[in-house]
Amino acid sequence: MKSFFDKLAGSKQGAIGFLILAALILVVFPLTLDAFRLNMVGKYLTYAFVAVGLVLCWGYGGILSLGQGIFFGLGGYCMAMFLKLEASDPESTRIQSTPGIPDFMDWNQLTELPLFWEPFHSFGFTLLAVVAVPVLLAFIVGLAMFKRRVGDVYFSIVTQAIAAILTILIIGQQGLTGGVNGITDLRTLMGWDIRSHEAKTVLYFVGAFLLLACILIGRFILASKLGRLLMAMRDKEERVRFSGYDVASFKIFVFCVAAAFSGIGGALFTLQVGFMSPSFVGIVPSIEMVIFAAVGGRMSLLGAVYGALLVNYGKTVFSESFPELWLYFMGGLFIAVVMYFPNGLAGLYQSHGRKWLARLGRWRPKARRAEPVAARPAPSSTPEPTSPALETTP
Amino acid sequence: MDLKQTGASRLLPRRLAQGAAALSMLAMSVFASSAGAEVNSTGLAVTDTEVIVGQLHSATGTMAISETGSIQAERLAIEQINASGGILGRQIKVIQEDGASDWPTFAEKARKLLERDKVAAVFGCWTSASRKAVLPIFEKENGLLYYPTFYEGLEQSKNVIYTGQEATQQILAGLDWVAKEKGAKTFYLLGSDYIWPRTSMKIARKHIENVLGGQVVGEEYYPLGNTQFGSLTNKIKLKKPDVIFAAVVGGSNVAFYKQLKAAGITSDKQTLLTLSVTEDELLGIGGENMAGFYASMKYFQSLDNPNNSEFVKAFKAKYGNDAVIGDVTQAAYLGPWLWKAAVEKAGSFDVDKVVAASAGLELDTAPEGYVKVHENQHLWSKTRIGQVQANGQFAVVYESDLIEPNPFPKGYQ
Amino acid sequence: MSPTGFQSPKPVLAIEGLTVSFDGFKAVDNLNLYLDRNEVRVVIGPNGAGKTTVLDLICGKTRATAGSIEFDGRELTKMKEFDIVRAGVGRKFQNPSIYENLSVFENLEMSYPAGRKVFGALFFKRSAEVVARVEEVAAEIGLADQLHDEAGLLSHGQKQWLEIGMLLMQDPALLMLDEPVAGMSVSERLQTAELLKRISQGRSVLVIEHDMEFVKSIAHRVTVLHQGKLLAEGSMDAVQNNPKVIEVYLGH
Amino acid sequence: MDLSLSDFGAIAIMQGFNGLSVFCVLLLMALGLAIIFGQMGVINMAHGEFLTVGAYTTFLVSSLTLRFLPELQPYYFFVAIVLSFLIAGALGWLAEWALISKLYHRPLDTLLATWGLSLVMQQAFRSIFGAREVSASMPDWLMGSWMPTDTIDIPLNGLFVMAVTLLLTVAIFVLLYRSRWGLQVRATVQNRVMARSVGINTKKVDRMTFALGCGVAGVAGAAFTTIGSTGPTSGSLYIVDTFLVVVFGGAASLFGTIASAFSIAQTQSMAEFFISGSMAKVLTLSAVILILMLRPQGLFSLKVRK
Repeated sequence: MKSFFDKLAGSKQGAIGFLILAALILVVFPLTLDAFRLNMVGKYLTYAFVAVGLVLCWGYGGILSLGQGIFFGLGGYCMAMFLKLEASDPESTRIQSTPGIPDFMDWNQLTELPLFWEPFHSFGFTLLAVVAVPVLLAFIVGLAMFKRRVGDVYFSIVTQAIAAILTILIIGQQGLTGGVNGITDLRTLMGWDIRSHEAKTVLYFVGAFLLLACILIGRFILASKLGRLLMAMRDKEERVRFSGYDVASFKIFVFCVAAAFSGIGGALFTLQVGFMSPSFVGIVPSIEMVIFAAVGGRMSLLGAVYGALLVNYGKTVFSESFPELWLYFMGGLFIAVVMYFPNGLAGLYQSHGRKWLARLGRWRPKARRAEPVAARPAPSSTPEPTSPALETTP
Repeated sequence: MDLKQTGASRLLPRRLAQGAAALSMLAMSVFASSAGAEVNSTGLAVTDTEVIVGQLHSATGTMAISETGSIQAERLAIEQINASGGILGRQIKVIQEDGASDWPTFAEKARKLLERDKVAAVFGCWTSASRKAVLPIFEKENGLLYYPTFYEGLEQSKNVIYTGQEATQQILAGLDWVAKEKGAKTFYLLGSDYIWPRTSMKIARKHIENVLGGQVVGEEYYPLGNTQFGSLTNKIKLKKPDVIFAAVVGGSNVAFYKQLKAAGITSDKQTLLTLSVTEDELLGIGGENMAGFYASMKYFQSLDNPNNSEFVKAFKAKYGNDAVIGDVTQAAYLGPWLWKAAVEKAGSFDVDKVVAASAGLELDTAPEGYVKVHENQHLWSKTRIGQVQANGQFAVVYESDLIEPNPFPKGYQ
Repeated sequence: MSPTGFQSPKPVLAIEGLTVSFDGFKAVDNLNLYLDRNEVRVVIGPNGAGKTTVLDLICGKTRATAGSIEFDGRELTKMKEFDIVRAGVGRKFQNPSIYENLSVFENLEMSYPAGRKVFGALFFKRSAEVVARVEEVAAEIGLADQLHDEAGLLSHGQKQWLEIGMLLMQDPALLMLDEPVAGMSVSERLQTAELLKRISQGRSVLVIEHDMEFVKSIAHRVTVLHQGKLLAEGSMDAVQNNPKVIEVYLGH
Repeated sequence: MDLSLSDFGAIAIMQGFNGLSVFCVLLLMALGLAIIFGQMGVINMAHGEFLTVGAYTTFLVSSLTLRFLPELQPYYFFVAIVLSFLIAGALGWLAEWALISKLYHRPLDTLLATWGLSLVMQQAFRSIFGAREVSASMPDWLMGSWMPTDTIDIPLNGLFVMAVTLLLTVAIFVLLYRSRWGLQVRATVQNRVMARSVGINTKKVDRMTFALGCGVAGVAGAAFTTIGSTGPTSGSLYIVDTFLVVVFGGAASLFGTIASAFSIAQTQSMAEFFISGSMAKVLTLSAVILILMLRPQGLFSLKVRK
């Protein structure tokens, strides 16, 4: 068991990084932020799930999905369907021509609940679906694409197109999905009012714990042989294949994990915000989620969380104070990160922050032999000095 | 509004804590200031000299195209109210928030305006999706939203005053008019693929089939942002409808009318009635590209009455001679005035009292003419048919009687 | 050891009628080639003769247009790459293909034939058995002292050996090496030759090489390819004196 | 329905023309991208914004002509097309110099950086031209339709877009396959190191290729003002379709791009005629993705020996 925990915690430095993040989101934020801001941070953390997934599949696996919004949205829709059914009991929908079905179905002349909505009466099924539906789609897409060896850039574009298709479908089938408005006016979760401040705070903690759990799962994966294989594949795919590995199955796996994380994030988002709409499934949010991971550091699970928090915080501040400048800022940030800080915040911390801290004498990171983690941009194959990522995986 | 908490400066927890403490004290000191309990018993941001309201539109993103006019009109109304002495002796101060064309951002900003800023009223939203996103928050926090856009109906919240038309007001009068004036029997229904066009077309179909005894020969929806309408023009030529009834929006609008014209479907051969082209959209489409077609709206910039000429003059004085005013812009302009009238009637800023005072409220200074607030919080209004002129304006060719708003129309659902 | 003394009744690798064409150009044309158990065979030929393509075809990187490749009784032309590896075919690429930013230990461990499936890899444990095997191979390829260095820091020759070591981890029945001594110094070539002699015990080896001295020192038999066709086959001496071969190499 | 056989024939002809016209639109959008992606392997997510640059240039030229030289209004469009090409090309040149040239060895990163660029450009359009859509006034000879018979209307703007597409495609073919510069481009694509060693300035070739691709996008944008909208986000409407056309065609082949634009256009145009617009779009995109899964290299790609 010891080695299992070692894998989760990583090095001493990795453990400290993790504890700092845990302290920040579990203690510092709840103590210092009022309910309104805490709820906002809670929303940002749901995006962090996607960013953590992207670190796994993009940073380490070299698979850049521009359609993570698909999985975020699917997870969110699964949760929203459950909540909507609960909000649509015959009593509160008695003015409809068919009471007991969601309001938008009634407007679209549906007179009974569509079959695929039925299982979402069950909370257990919903929880399962939040993970299973995104994973299933990721599995199908991954199977089709990776087995056929669709190249990285092609994969990005195809995921983008799938996001576009799904958006059009959701909007077009408004009787089944709520259309462009999405599924709105969600009130209670098994009788518990999710709109109150107390509920939001509880949900915040649920989200925070799940996020930390996802980070630990991510670490476990990266610390295993599978993690090393991912990096090996990213740089020398042929070698891995001719060492007897079915490369596609590993890519599918990590893509599915990223999808599962996104789905969980989406479900929490629905709970936090109180609705789900097709605007999260589309191309723009999907790419924004890549920004979060890029800013935080594509090779750093912890960095992804900071990236999601910082970019969204920046978005809020900028759009409150200088709405005109927001897109310049976002675009500029994207360009700057990609061009000058390809390892994002985590890379900056590695090159500057750590030295600075060491000089302060707070702690001296111990040099470890044979660091298997390389923090460097994915597709480059030229050898260059490498440095371990923020949390220094295994 | 300057908040010192940061999402991630994890090295500085102590300063964070101080910042938050300072903030909560600040918040208390702001709202502890006394305003007479009779005008404000629910802790709104009202002092003896000032009342704070919120404005929540998209200043950025894809919807900024449409929402700019509403932002301008609401500002103008508020300035005019302030210049004339404010409301109950208080000047209106505006906190403007940007929904950034993103529905969760709308929800987040709505919560901020209501929870933190305690605004007395919010003028905002444009799309139904953004309204649906903020609605639960307004209901929970008991806020008050003035919503300017003509929309699909099927909603009636005690926390919203709908200053635009609901679907039946806009549609039925228009259809009656084409049926009578143009003897139309066959209709081709068409729209962008989302809830407003679909709901509108459903109402239209029922009216055409059940009331007018006409026939719907085609019904089509295209994805938002679609720019290819060649197949559609051919289908229209195939079906030869008496009337094309259109609710295409956004960038698709421009492509649609340009391609219609290029395909030879012009007003000398074809009647077209649209629900979704105002003077704003005409700027992008170009008046010459749809000259002679008709739009069904409650307001056109060219309306000839003293209220309107004064409004147009003031609007152009503030925003330049090239500024145009569409239906929604005018409806947005009504928001602050309706609110002022209701507050003064109630003698209080309390949302419940303002809402109660709103029902039955009449406004005869509206640019569109006389309006009256119904118990269902929509407005009684007239519907006009305007014919597109090459210069980007409409010539009003018909004006209905005052129409009762009916957001849940029986027989049309 | 008697290079030619052992004659297996059945060849371990039997290539028959193998053809591959790229847009009409036949890179390998109706090739027959038989490799015996425990044999070291070197394939030579001028540039563009189709040598590397033959290895690509055997390991599944390129798919044959026609013909068959039978290995140990199994037809390889329809098998997936990783199944071919698992069946016992190991292949070294022309340029050293190792994981630069993993350690030598991890490079070798990566090829250990366990934990090859997704969940196997996820729960793979570095057991004493694995460590022992890695150390054994590292000693064999002369990298025992560099076990914990980052592989990218090795010299070119050491990288070549490391890749051979990675193949040895799989204990393949057929080892295919594409120009294993390219870019090596003279002493490294000698060491490589020794290494090949040691590791060819109990397995067949198929080598592509240009360096005739090196070929001489390791080959049991030599196959000469020219324009995708078999030109000559036999002992090094016989091939070197074959007039057709001389013409191809010296002629034109 | 009273529909004569000749009516039906007319519809069939017009529908056929519509398919061609959609094909030209797709091809025009995709040409610039095909040059950049096919020849350089760069994913330019800001491609749509370069289209928009062309559209706004046309709008500016049209407004200026109307104000200062109204009598030349019927002819301004030619000036607008040339200017669009130059301005979009110059911006592309700048973008290559400042961004792309630093990222050649990281293709996925160019994708992200150009996405950032597209955000900046969109906001710049908004700051300069306002959030509302604008409309360039069209010369009369561009609007309306040509009627070879009583029942057939062939849209003039469609014909115009076709003509522009044809000219541009031919020009690009000549440039790439018949000019010395084209030879340098192709040499650089095939073997950068070798090209450099025989004295080709590959940096310059890259920069000119990118600028050319953006310039072509600008021309497309100018042509699209006749059939579509001009607003800050107009260009982004085209981006997914454009990428699919290029990818579907097989990145390295201009001929593939043409074939792919043709098949996607015909599928979509046919589907739209028989089912609703939304579902036609879903159907077309899904078909493209399915085929891409079966043929990941796209429709046309050379089988090469590696």
